[in-house]
Amino acid sequence: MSMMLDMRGIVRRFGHVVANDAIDLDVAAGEIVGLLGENGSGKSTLMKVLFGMLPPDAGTISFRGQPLTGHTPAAAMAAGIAMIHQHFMLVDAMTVAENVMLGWRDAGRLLRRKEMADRIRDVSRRFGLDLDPDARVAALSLGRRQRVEILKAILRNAELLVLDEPTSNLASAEVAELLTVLRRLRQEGKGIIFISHKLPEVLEICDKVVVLRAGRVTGRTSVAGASQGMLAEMMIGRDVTAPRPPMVASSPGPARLSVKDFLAPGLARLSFEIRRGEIFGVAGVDGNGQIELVEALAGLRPAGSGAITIDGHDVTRASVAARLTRGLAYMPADRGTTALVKTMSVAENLMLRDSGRPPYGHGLLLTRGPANAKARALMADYDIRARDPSFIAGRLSGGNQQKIVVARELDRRPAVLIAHQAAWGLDPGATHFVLDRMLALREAGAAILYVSSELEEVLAISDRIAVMARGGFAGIVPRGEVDPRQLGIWMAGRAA
Amino acid sequence: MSDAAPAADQTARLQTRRLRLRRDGLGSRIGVALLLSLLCAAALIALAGHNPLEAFLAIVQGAVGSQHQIGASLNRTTPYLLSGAGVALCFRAGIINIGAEGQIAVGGAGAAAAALALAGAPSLVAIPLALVGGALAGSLWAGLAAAIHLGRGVHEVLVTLLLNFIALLLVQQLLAGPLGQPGAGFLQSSLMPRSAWLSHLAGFDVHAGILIAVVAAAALSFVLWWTRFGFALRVSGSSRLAAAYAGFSLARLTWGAMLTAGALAGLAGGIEVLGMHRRLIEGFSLGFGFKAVTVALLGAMEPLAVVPAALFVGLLESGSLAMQRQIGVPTALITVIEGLTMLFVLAATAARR
Amino acid sequence: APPAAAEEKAAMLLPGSINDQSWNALGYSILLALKPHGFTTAYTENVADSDEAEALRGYATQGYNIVMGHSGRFVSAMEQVAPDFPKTQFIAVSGNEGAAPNVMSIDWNNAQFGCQLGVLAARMSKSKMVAGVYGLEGVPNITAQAGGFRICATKAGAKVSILYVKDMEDSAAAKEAALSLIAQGADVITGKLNAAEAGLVQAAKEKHVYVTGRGVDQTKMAPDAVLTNIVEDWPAMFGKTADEVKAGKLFGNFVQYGYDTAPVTGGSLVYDADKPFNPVVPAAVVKELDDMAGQFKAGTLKVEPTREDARGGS
Amino acid sequence: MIEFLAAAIRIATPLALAALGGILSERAGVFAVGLEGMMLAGAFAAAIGAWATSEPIAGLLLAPLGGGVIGLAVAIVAVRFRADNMVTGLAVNVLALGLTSYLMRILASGGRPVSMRLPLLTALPIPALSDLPVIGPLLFAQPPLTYLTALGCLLMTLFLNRTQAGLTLRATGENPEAVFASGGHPARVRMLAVIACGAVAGLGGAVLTLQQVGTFTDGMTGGRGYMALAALIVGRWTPWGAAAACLVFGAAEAFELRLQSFGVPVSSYVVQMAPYLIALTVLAGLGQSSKLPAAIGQPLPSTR
Ligand SMILES: Nc1ncnc2c1ncn2[C@@H]1O[C@H](COP(=O)(O)OP(=O)(O)OP(=O)(O)O)[C@@H](O)[C@H]1O
Ligand SMILES: Nc1ncnc2c1ncn2[C@@H]1O[C@H](COP(=O)(O)OP(=O)(O)OP(=O)(O)O)[C@@H](O)[C@H]1O
Ligand SMILES: [Mg+2]
Ligand SMILES: [Mg+2]
Repeated sequence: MSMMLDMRGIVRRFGHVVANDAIDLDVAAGEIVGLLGENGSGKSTLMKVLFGMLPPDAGTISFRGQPLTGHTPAAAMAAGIAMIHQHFMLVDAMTVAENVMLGWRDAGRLLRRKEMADRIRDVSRRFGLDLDPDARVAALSLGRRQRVEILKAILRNAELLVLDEPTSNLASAEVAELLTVLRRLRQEGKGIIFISHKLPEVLEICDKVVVLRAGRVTGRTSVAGASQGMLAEMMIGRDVTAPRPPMVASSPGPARLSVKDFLAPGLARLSFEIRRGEIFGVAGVDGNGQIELVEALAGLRPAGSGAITIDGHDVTRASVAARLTRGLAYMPADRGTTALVKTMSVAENLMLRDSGRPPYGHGLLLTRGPANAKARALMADYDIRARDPSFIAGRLSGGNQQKIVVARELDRRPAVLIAHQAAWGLDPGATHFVLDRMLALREAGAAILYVSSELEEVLAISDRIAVMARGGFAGIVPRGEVDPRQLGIWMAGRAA
Repeated sequence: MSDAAPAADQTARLQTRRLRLRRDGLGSRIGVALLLSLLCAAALIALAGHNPLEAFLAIVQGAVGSQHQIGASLNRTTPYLLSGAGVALCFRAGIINIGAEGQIAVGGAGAAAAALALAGAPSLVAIPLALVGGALAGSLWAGLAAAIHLGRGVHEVLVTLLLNFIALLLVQQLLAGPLGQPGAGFLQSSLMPRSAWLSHLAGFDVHAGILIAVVAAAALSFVLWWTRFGFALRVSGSSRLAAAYAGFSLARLTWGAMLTAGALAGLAGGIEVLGMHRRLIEGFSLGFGFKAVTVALLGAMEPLAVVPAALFVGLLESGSLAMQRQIGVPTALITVIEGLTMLFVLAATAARR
Repeated sequence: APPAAAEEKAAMLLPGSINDQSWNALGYSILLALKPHGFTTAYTENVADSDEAEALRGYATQGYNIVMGHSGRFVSAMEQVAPDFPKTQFIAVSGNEGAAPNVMSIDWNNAQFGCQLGVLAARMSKSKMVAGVYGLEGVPNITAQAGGFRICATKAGAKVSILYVKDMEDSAAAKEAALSLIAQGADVITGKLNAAEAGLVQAAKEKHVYVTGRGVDQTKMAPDAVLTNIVEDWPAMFGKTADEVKAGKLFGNFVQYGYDTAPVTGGSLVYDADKPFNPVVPAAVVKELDDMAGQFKAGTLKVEPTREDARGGS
Repeated sequence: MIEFLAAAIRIATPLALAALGGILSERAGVFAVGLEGMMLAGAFAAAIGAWATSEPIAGLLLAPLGGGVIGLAVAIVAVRFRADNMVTGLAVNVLALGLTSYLMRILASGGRPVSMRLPLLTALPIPALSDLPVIGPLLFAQPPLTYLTALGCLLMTLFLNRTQAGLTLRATGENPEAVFASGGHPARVRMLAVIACGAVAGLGGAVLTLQQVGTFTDGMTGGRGYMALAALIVGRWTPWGAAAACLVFGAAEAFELRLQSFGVPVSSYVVQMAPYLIALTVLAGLGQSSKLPAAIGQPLPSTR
């Protein structure tokens, strides 16, 4: 059978990291190939090489019989490859039609706006995408935005479609719709590469699966007859599944964090309490108000109405600094520009939110000697692997960067901790470490709000679980009463 | 804890900082940038039909050729150092303050007004109060910019820029009106009372301003590296989100940086008035403000490094006057060198960011 | 330094560029005019205000006998530097104060010439509305010329409007100012600007009204529009002083030339090389202006303008 | 009144041309602080061209070149080397001021100063239209660069909204990654946009030398580039909006001149503050510049 895509021996290094180590990948017309692998196993890199965004260090690509070498995204697109990136490549300030026309030869040098709008409407109807060409992208939901990307690919007559984690941001209803569209495209004879961490949907949609581990192909199988367990083993290899930390039922203490009738932009009215020694997990699809909630609690967004109290003290309108003094710790999801200052040293990042307190500072002055000593101690305690406290934080690996945040926020012995995607991008060992620390903090009597889009993680350490949808809690259940199907329904409770 | 540990920490820190400087080659890259701009300048000098070497020699002699020339160069350095250090502080905090020009002008007016009002007071009273008057006026002008920027969300570059134009007119108005010397041949105030003259240092024709400026730069460097305020400024300059997360009030930081920079620029204006002209005179501040930006950049936005940067510009300019006097190369060349230096340094320092 | 063998040297500091085709170009010509008096010359242009003292000192140190600054603004710096160089004569061009023993200011009587222009403008105006464009309100020589213009034009029966522009070098802005005055009905424009003077001439040329300029070059720009130019005779004013300095004298005073100090009057009205006025100026008017010059010379006519006479507006 | 409007148009023309250039640069994501230097270089090149050939057309052809050279400097330093846009802009302004003055001196080469009396571009009344009452002389008897400015607004609007290139340019200012992913070259787009900005702003400078003054003097733009920058922000990065803002500024300046003639009881210095105060007030009134192109001033990610 002649292959539409034929990648042979692709090698791509980043410094010492070999992201792709002699990878072969074939895709036939009318075939959906699943690409699986742990974080950092090299999936996205391989696709960027295919799409001409990264030159490979070795290997060849042939597409529909033509070699593709030293190509650019423009050449890849001209050849008939379309890529839908994990982070959409859309211009928010522009309309759907403008996004479709961007960089598209058929739109004409002088834009044929009317004709394009008609074609968009037409294809949108044919594939059930339901898109208005004049809608501004900024106003669309994530699911809709993804459809814009798919629309672009269809309109450009792409023969091969690459989707990098297309479902991680979607509600289940939206996922179902996406899979329908993909089936339709398969029928029309397109080739599709589908990257996902979610095994059930891979089994549902793909014809065959290629599994990567540490830049190498560790398995290839046809989906017929494959099981989730088999795929998981190919992905994770000898590593057993992450051990679930033992949870002792907590003895509920008095409420430490209480939120009453709280209203802010992007949020529905919220009321909840977290008690002493309790972890309150918030699951849900990203973009349903999680960021609004945690930032409002942390004092980074203005509150609309309602009340937030910490240990009985009203902090609704308190500044970030005042909340800190009340014992509120916060681990933001945005490590790159919020939680860390990448150009500063490890020591300076450790004192980021405590520079006015000993041992970091005294009055108006910084006390650098004691601060460095403290930094050394924290580096040892939290296993932050850096040469010394003056090492630049941005040069550490992601896991070590996250440990700085964890060390800083936990060392303060907070009364209340808000953790948002605290284990995001961490390898299993580091994830384990962070979750352990959360549990230790819970033992010490803190109240913890644990927000994550990884349901497994939330289930693993929460005493109570809430599901966020459309800016509010779709439901709250105690740990013992969790019904996965119910959670799924709650999560999907968001308008498409 | 023993005393040795922090000391050891400190030397380690200094060492790594030095290492980092060497590894990033920041110093050598700025050096290359300077060299390139001098090469371009040499080409331009040759184009004008002069011998570049002779011209550069004249610059060097004019800058440091005699005790007097050294003094003159130092005097020239003073306003650049003061206002450049303030601008560097703002840049560190991510605030592009290009209002030094206006702040210097208003500061000069403030110092002159204070000194004239203090006629009869002894030097020990008159000089400090007049300088404080200059610093206050400069602060006020920078504060106005901060208020409009923070209050109405207008970009600070536009606010500080427009306020520069207004400040210059304001000073002219003052000179044509209340501060003007009746019957003078030009827009100028009366001569300051002698007690308000900034004295020259023994043996040199340099006034005490340079000392004030160096102390101010050192103080600013201390603030930047050893105080919480400086820490907050550095954080907000790297990431505004991180600064907000750290609990620093961005508005307060902006006020702090702008008022400090305004005070320093105002002080620079005051020193020019008390030390150089001994009166407020129309146009005395022209061009200082933009050069303060050059200086801040050349000094890699580090107040202590602004000292050599200001010295470089000061020497260059005082040397260039001599160059035109001796061999007739137009002084516009110096503006060219300054522009080129800024560009090359920008390219060199941004390349690896 | 060894005493230069009887070499006479004169230096000029210019606040702007010698290419401005106006004030600074004039300063440069003063310097050139000293050559025939036996001086070797040097100049520095674009001297920033903060560099004035330094530049003065530089030339004085190099042994220049005469160090000139081409603006009243130099007086202040000269007063500072002069005591250190008791053998050097410092001269501020168009200043209005001196300082004993060796700082002098030389200027010409702006009021007299302003007054003549006022009468000329009033006579040549059909609308009986005339206007002047100036810079730096409040500077004495500006006040003198603008005020003299208003006093005499008003006396001669015209309405006078005066505008100040922000920048005496910005010709586009000056032209716009002139156009606004013309739009209000003014049909003779005068002014005292530097590079921006060209803007006035340009405006008058385009709108077919009369204008007075600051140099014969401007006649060439618009021979029909220019009535006359005030040509400041700095070489004569300076030549006299230079000769005396060469003879060992020092001055610490303010000398103002005018019709009353003939034969050196400090300036004259010139249209081109051989005519004082544009041929369109009627003989009667020429005579009236000549008579005024005579009265100034005799001291029977005096104009002493105040800030109020030179105020902006009409 | 007509005269007043005519004055506003005259004052606005160089500003508007420069602002049009600035729109190209800012829409592509590079702050246009260098407009002042670009205008000045354009004015200089125009003067040289017209002076050397005695043909204003030659000046017209050289002006974009002069401005473009400054644009190229910004493009290299701010786009290629990813330096701070604002400071780069300030730096080229200094450079342009120095370089034009210096080159003028070299032309004079120490001897008699060059006396540049340039032939001016004259008004080209449009037949029929220019005979209309009131608006005829106001709008249809203008010199060529004024027509060019109006035409430029029209063309620029079409370019930005109706062409693939314009779409790509706008997208580069909003989300360069999206441009990259759709096969474009954001770095190239920004470089070209900034150079084009210089060329157009250079024509703005040429208005001063070729259409208004007929000579070149040092620093003759006198801050007009900065006013153009303010205007394009006030005009929300749209050609007609920026042109309207320039007219407002032009009117403010024309008003200032007339205010003086009325004889207000304050000195000319206070009256001269009016245009800047008006600009500041308008900016403050607009408040947060919410529609700033999303990626403006942000360097492109390095490919390394
Ligand atoms: N630009 C880069 N510079 C340095 N290292 C990189 C770069 N891009 C990727 N890597 C490294 O290459 C490896 C593979 O990354 P890649 O993004 O391909 O993983 P992935 O399989 O897509 O992971 P995920 O499931 O998290 O998306 C990782 O170790 C990553 O850190
Ligand atoms: N994954 C990516 N997504 C978006 N932008 C990227 C990505 N990778 C690189 N870029 C940036 O986008 C820009 C690409 O622009 P462009 O292709 O015009 O530049 P170039 O490749 O450096 O040069 P040339 O125009 O000569 O090909 C580069 O600055 C690059 O840093
Ligand atoms: Mg990936
Ligand atoms: Mg991924």
